[in-house]
Amino acid sequence: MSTTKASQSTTATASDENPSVTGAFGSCPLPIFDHPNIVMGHGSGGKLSAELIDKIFVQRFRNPILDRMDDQAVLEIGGMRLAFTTDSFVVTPLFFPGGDIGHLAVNGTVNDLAMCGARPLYLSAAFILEEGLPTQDLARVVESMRDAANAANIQLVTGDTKVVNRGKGDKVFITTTGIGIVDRPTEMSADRAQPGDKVILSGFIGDHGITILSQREHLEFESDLKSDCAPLHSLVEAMLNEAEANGNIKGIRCMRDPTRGGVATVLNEIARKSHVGMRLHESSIPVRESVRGACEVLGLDPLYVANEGKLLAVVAPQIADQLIVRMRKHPLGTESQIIGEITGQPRDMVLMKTSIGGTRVVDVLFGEQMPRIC
Amino acid sequence: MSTTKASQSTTATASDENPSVTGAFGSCPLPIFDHPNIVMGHGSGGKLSAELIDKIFVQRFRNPILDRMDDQAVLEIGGMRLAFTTDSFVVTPLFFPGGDIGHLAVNGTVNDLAMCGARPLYLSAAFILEEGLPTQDLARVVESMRDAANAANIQLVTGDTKVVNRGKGDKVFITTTGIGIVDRPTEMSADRAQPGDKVILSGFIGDHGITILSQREHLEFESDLKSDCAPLHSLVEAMLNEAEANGNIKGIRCMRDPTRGGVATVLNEIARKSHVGMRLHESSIPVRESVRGACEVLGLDPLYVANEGKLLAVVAPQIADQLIVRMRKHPLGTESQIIGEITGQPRDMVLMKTSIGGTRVVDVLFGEQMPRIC
Amino acid sequence: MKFVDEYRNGDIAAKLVQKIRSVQTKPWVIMEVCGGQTHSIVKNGIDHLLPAGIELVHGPGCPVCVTPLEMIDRAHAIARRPDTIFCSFGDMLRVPGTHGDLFSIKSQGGDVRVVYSPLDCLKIAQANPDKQVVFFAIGFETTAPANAMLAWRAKQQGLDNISLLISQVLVPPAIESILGSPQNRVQAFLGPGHVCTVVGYAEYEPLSAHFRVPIVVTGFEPLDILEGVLMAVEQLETGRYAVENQYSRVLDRTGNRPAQALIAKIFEVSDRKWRGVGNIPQSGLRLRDEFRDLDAELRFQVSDISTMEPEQCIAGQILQGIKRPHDCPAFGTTCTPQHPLGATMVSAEGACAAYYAYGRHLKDTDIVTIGETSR
Amino acid sequence: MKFVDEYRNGDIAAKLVQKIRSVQTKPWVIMEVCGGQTHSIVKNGIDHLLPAGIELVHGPGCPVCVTPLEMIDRAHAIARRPDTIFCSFGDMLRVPGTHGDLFSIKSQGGDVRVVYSPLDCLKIAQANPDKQVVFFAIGFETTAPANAMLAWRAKQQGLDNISLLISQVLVPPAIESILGSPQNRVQAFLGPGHVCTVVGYAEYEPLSAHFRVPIVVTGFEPLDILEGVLMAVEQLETGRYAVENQYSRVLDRTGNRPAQALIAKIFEVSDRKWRGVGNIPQSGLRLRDEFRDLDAELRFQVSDISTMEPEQCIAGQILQGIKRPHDCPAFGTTCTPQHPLGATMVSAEGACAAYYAYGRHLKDTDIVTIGETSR
Amino acid sequence: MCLAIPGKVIEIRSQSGMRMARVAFGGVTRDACLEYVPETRIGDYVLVHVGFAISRVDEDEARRTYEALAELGQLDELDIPELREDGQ
Amino acid sequence: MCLAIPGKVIEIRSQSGMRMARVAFGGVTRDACLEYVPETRIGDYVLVHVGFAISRVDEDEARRTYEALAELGQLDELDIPELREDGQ
Ligand code: SF4
Ligand code: SF4
Ligand SMILES: [Mg+2]
Ligand SMILES: [Mg+2]
Ligand SMILES: [Mg+2]
Ligand SMILES: [Mg+2]
Ligand SMILES: [Mg+2]
Ligand SMILES: [Mg+2]
Ligand SMILES: [Mg+2]
Ligand SMILES: [Mg+2]
Ligand SMILES: [Mg+2]
Ligand SMILES: [Mg+2]
Repeated sequence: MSTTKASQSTTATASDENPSVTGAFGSCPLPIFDHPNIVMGHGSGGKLSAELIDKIFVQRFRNPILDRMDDQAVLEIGGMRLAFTTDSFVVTPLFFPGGDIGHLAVNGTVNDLAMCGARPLYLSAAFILEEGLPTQDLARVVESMRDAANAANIQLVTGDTKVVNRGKGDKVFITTTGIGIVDRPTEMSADRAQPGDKVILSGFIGDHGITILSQREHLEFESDLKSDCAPLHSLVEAMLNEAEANGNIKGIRCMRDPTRGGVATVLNEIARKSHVGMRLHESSIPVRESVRGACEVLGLDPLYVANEGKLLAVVAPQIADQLIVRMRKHPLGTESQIIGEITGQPRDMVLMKTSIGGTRVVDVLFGEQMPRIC
Repeated sequence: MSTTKASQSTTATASDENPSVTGAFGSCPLPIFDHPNIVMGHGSGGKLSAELIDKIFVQRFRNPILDRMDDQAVLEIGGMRLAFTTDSFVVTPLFFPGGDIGHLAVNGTVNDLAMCGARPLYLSAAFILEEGLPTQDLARVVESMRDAANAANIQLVTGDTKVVNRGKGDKVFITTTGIGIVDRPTEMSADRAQPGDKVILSGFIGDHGITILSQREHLEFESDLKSDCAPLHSLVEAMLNEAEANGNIKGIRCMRDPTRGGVATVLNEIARKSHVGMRLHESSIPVRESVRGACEVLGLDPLYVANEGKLLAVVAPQIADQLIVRMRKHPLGTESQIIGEITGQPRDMVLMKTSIGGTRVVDVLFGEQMPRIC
Repeated sequence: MKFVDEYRNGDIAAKLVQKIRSVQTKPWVIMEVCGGQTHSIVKNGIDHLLPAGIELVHGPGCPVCVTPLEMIDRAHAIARRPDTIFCSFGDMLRVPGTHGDLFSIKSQGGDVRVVYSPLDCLKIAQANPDKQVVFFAIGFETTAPANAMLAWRAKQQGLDNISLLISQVLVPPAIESILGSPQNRVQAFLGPGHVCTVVGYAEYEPLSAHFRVPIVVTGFEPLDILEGVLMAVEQLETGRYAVENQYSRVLDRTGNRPAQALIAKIFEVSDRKWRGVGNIPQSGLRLRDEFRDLDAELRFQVSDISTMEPEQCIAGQILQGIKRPHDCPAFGTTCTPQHPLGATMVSAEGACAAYYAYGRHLKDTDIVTIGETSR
Repeated sequence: MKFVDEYRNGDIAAKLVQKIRSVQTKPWVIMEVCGGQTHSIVKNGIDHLLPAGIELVHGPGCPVCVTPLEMIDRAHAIARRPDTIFCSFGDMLRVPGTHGDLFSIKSQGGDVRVVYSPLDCLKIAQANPDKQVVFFAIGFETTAPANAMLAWRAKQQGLDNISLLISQVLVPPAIESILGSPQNRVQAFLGPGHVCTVVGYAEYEPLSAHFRVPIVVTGFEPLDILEGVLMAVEQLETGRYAVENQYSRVLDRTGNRPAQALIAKIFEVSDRKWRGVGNIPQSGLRLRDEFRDLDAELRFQVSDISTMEPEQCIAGQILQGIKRPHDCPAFGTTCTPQHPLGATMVSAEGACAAYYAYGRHLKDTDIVTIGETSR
Repeated sequence: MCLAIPGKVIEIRSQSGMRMARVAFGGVTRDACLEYVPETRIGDYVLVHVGFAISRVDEDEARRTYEALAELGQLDELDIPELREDGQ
Repeated sequence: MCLAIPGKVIEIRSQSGMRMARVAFGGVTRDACLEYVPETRIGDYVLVHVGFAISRVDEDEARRTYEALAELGQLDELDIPELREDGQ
């Protein structure tokens, strides 16, 4: 039994030799601290997260699979390639327009399996319930998980339930873990982007993050926005079929779902792992009017806002256009766009041509985006 | 690809046609309610847990693997039998004599893999951190996980980290999920116990639960007690070797680690799933003086107290004595005992011959054991 | 454990059973008064060891069972208050009131805490000066010294954020009520060893004499109970009736004087309602006037508690050993441990709950027979 | 979005750049005063579009950068109080004080809340009558009406659990200080459009006249900024100096009278210290005597705050456009965005932080060149 | 300093003595205080900073100045701006 | 009612004016209040209920009565108790 490739769900690894670029457009004040305590930013998907994961986890567990740091591990067991991924879901509120925590917990794991080209097979779910949670809410969440699992054709086969004292949890936390099988000769990995490759985005960005934000009571936004939460496995399948039909399945270099940390964070990860540059075109990135409106008012950048039903792919230029055509026929890919390309220089960085023709650096944030006055 | 057997981590399924026996020796007042909210008892491993799992989860996910309700699913993928199990760990305090939450999180999952005869291979870990957690505490927990993973020869290959606001979590919650391979012709399952089989217990009971309890400030117990937290895979391996050497690997009917809910809960599960009776001998069940002392003072029954490094096995009578000999040579099995036997009647129940020669029913509790005055 | 293990010796138990068998010539109904004894009997399977002619009936000595539903509802109303930390022995948490139990109140945000000792409330009150700390002071005479000490120390330390919700009951009036009933079946009592540790057993002597009934003050370990039964049977068989002390290593006729003194200083005897039985005159304790400001009932005016026990429930007669659970039409149908209607189904030591556990299975098979013969 | 999208038109931007290029004959140093303009410039890459001879220097208009370290430490001391809910705009949470930032204080149990509007504090104070709600009222003239309204409403509604920790600064004295320096390099200003929306631009006229410097009050969208630069260059090239209004759709010479009225009712002009620059006379606002009881500085006596900016830091000169980050020996070595030593490294709009982002990479490759030519 | 965004007033009401508006920004709406722009009517655009309308956008002036800008955009189609060669 | 367990007094001290003991039960120790058994010395066994010692165990009496019981145990080795035939 050997191990080919694998990785851990995280965003970027900021190593000490490679001090990061300060986001030219980030939250206003951005210093990092060597925090003696966990702060919210450690869960943001940004540099603080990466630093924590690197210093606390990766340095202690060092092994070739974990070191790959993808959103899923790909294990070779008995000649089969199995994908294995885990995520905890802690969203507030539990129910939001377009979905709920159960939906999210199934689709998030389905998507992490899909992103390495795996067919989702089996799911486990571990629940941490806060004393006082209305049982009916739990039932709704579980029904939603069932529907999501059925839709993604994944089977929930094992689980666990713990209860914590009131005030020691937050209604429901769900950890889902998925197993899938990689049964095509794909070679998808964040270190395979090459100069000349195209960057594909499957649709509007920021819907999930802004939907959640607008549900927080003190912000009091109203909109018809919905989370984009959806299972991407069939869109991925369509893409793999198209690439295969073009005799170039290896032309799909890598895929990622830009969840926590958003498009900017994921693309920076790919740039660094592949040791290439990337140039995006702001005007080709689809953002809904409501997401833009909320972002303008709060001073947020949609490039850093979470999505739960979008994928980014780096693909060979020869198949990019065919993939776009195919993706647009899929209900989850109707707004697919080529949003940029891989460049040779400057390595490890993402630049963006702005709508007015300027250029800026698109870096990873340190922590969470905060509403700004300035 | 097909699916042979699997199950979900839980304790007992109390169905409506089969109203449960009131624990003859349980907490004093024992009514169940159709709780509109989650109460602590839903996480106790007792009847409330079983009811919740049945009503909320199993009834919604109905599938042949999940319906087995073991502590792990066994999946047949491409001709291989893989074990798959998940558990969330929420212990307070994080650090306790004999271990910590990290130790527990790795060994708990290693043990659930081992209990179906699987060799542990890969592990995922998902962390939910509460804002304010000292980073050093997290580092200690992670180091402990590394050591436990190394000791159990399991590789951590993927993970996730989320941070929740202060007051919305409890320092650290860890969900581990394990994959193992069942590469011997074992047939272990809780429904395979047969009249005449022997019940084996690998050592002293209640150490873990009482250690944790004695750390709770308002109880203020002192003792030299330590959690028994340990990985059982090598003890299981020794047992399988012994059974194989006796040409009777199928003589090991099933194994369980009596964690939450204790020995009583696990044995009731086996009795019900196998539709057999069981008779225990109180005098053969090893309980340390300190565990007994604490239980006497608080009015608790060690049969319901959690263990984290013990196993129960139901085995064919032909190999029981050889297994005991072999187990006693293993450092984690030196106190192994035959504690009872499977009977034909009364079905679905566990009886116990008490030390003074009486007989009592050993039922599943409704919720948590509470300190009693009476 | 010294003074524990010796009294769980199976060989001696067997001899005691044999002795009982050899002494007994006709059937006898003996009530163990105390729920702790019931517990020990069930836990050790003692009832299955005794000769068939010895019928042990469970007495009213379970403070959880006899606490009136109104008092439980009152406790729950106080526990729901946002400014309150409600402290209780673990036993009471699962007892249902009209609207759920303390566990559900906790799950809905009530600050409900399990304490091991009433003294723990002092620390809680000191640490939470902005909260009202209320202790649910239930119990028989055994627990009275502990509850009295809490009141005394709270007063002495000037902790004005402590109060006690009191449901203290006394055993002798309950025994008198049982024996005074025309339907009484009980022929002898195992007296409550830990109650008598505190109060002694002198006050049981007039009861024994007046009702011509043997009372053997008995301990809680299996050998204690078997010896208590033996002593009771010996009196019954010889036509004697006296108060005898099986539990002499722990108690004497006078009991614990310092404890009695503090109880008398804090409490005075009063009428009390017993769940399932109704009011029994002079059967409980209440705070004396000097300590009434510690009375949670007065401090928190909980209005409009009216509860109704279901009509068909015969728990009162069961608690007095007059009827048996099978005689109740609700037993096992509308009344189960999951959904108890009355006092004796509420607690595991309650007779209805205990019978339910066995009764169901006895339809098919006799647990005891099988437990023994399939060896 | 109307009034937003039009001003992000790439074609028009290209024409504006072309126009600037055609007008410009020599190099000019222009300071955009406001951090919001800096933000827009960086976000849209405007600096990379301009002809090489137009040097944009970042002004002092970032309230986060210029809030003195003592004030930040004072804020942190108050936020650590257990009885306090500390409310702040999101920008301030990550600004380090001597011992960590508001995020770490929150992680250690401080009740720190991000508000979108000062008015949110009213609701928080009403919902938490037993807590002190403190608002960190930072900002320039633009934010003053909002902060003033909070004070006014708190007083009117009798909410005595609200107070404001005030760090309000004014732009003209800062411009005066920049222009008054013998080392001044700035030849023209893009005036702060949103500040002038509130106060108008009449008070900029004497400055322009006295220092003979063009001031173009400018908006924040890319086309606004490019047009503002064009208008400034046109003045510079023709030797004119006047206050001009590029942002006429939003503001006029007089500004917002009702806002000015409430500001004057609540606040009075006072000296203020600017981080990195030091004290500037009459450069800030403080509460008038009638509202001093709302002053968190007085309500919470925070003792013994003494902070020291590192000696080598030249942030003051950088904020005034006199020196550039490369001139600082700490730049990129002991001072980085992860561990900022001074004001201009604290915020993303600070000049040191912005230069750090680019400077590192410019050693190897020119981002702009590559960004453009590898198309 | 001073992030402020124009939005369209779609509803006006009085709330505990303050004049408040519902303002639409792209596809989302949020409340803003109208006390500083008392002349505002439904349909107007206001510039909002930290929950306060601080100015009413003058639509005529906006049209006038934007048209001037747009004209600039139509002139000189041939003259594509050259690229800078360095980042100074 | 009335769970009470004998334990051995291993330490006695005064704590905020109350006489308190550390009591060993099997392998664990816990505090108990000694106010009601003032005569207690280290080494004594006390019966503890809800954190209070309510009695000192009389070791002589215990030995005497236990010996009587134990003697019973040695008599009559032959006579193994018969099993009941029903659960009544
Ligand atoms: S079975 Fe229920 S209703 Fe009947 S007497 Fe017992 S407690 Fe009352
Ligand atoms: S680099 Fe740091 S130390 Fe140097 S001027 Fe800038 S902020 Fe000050
Ligand atoms: Mg993840
Ligand atoms: Mg993952
Ligand atoms: Mg993921
Ligand atoms: Mg992912
Ligand atoms: Mg800014
Ligand atoms: Mg489990
Ligand atoms: Mg498991
Ligand atoms: Mg387990
Ligand atoms: Mg298990
Ligand atoms: Mg009891």
